[in-house]
Amino acid sequence: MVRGAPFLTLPQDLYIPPDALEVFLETFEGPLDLLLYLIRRQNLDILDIPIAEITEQYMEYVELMHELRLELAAEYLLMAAMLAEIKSRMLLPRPQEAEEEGADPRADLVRRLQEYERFKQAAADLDVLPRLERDYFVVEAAVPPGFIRRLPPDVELHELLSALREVLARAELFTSHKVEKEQLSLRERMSQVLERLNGGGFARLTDLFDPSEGRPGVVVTFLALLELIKSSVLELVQSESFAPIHVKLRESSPATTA
Amino acid sequence: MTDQPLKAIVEGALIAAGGPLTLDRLLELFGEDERPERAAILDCIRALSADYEGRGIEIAEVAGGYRVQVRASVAPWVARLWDEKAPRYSRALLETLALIAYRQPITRGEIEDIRGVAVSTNIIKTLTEREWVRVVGHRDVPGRPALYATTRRFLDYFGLRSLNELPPLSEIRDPESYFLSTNVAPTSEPTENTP
Amino acid sequence: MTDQPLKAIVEGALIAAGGPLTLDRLLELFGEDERPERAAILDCIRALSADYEGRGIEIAEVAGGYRVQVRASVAPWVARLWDEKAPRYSRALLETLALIAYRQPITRGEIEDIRGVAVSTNIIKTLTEREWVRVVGHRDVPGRPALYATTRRFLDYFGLRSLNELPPLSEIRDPESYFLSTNVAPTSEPTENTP
Repeated sequence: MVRGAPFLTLPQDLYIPPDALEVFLETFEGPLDLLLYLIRRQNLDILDIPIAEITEQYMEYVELMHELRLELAAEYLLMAAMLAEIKSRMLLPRPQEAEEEGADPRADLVRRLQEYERFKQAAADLDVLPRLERDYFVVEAAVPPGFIRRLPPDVELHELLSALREVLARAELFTSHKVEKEQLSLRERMSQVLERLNGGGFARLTDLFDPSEGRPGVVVTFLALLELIKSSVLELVQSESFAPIHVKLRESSPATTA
Repeated sequence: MTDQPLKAIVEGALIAAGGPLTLDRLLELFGEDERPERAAILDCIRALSADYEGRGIEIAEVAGGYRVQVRASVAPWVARLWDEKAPRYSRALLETLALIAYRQPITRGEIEDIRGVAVSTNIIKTLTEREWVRVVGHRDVPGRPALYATTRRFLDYFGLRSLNELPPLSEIRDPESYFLSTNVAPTSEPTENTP
Repeated sequence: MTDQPLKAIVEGALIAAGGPLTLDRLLELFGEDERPERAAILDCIRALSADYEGRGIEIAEVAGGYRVQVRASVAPWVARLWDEKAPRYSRALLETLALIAYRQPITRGEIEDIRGVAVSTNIIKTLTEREWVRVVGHRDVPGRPALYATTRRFLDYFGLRSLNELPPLSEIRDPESYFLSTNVAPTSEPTENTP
């Protein structure tokens, strides 16, 4: 056997030890494979199989398998029946119409044999393709430890909003807490003002306003300052009347360096 | 750009990956601010490929991208690192695999029709476990049989970039035309060989 | 001796081994009739080591023998091949983040008051490390609790130009009423925000 294909030819008159015969017979991948072997062995043209002869030889092998008590797949017997039928049809004079159609009784078998042979060959071709584990080996160098990162998960905005909805709904169950219509620009400005003052020290009140933002911007800043003062985050400092007003974080304890 | 030579990074990645890497995957190794051009990565791969000439490794382009592999010429020695021999596959398995590769998507019944014998469940199991083959759908006929197709891993394993690189199937000669041309006179028993 | 350069075989084996190889193990790759001297193998390893200078890989001598590994200088890029995605964030974290976004600047205590449960230090740490949240000041009450606010990076991540682009609370609490309302008049007074 070479690459799984039966390579032996079985001379008709040669005695073959039953063991070897068994191995030989088992190499067939089914009735089509056996038929192909019989045809190829005699260098016959697959398009013009001498059906009587081939049928006879095929039956000999099937008998042999029987005798050796090889487990004979049903497909072998089915093929035997089909061969017998083709053979009988070949012997009958064919009606004119059938002949015009070119309906050779062997046509279907020939087609199947050819089709099978293509894939038998394709399988052999596949087997000789260079492949991993046999012809090539994957390389895999280790990476020094400690470099592999863990990426933070993605968050969708709607997840954030539904989380908020849930917590607000829950909060209402526990408290009579009332959430007013929020102006987020105000909250954002509060954070921005705090950021400005983060270094500590004083800032002139007037410096916190950006006239280029126009009236609405100035109002928002003003409201943010009021809010921050009210919640004890900021304080206003004026050294004397009419002196510039300064703003600072309450208590000059180190704000944040986080 | 990074402070490390691009080629060294590409080499390290290809050798560590343990399988093929696409250009996209290689590009993803770089932060947005340092990401090189595709062409630059490709240049590195080409340069590495030239560097590896005559050495123990080589770069192969397969369906899954670029892969560093032990060169076939030194593989016989390297293979001795492992106790197990490379797996061998039966003809039945290879024929089934070939049918799926060339005729995909295909049902088990269709494979059996062509091979003329039943396909054992074990074969389908092995092919599926190796991730060479997978179910890609079901044919809309009674029983809704599974349709099998090959995977990228199959291509990678056999060193192919695409199904187009499979060896071509042999030609089929049309029996119809043969019979039509030779059957001018009714043949009694076609024992004699016709040209 | 083999017909393949010894160095190529040693290189192929070291790179494919997936772990360290001893000199003995390397010697075993050769048949008795072709087995090289230990010194010859060692020379190959030294030569390879020199070849790898400035490249993506290096040969390390470890207890188990010699091992090819990715050079530390390119490891930060190569390691991204195995970047892991952390599991999804907890409900608690998302709620905390949402509250900081909508009620900033806000203290941890205020978040806890609204949520009705303690906010774990881990959550604050994760949000800070991700640079979505930071401390912008301290409330001047006993304990001087930190005031948290969202960052520019938070806005960028969610594709917002400003917090104003977040839907108003009223819409979140009751989407239907928001769409029905024709309340256009801006509130002239700062909304009171005592939780």
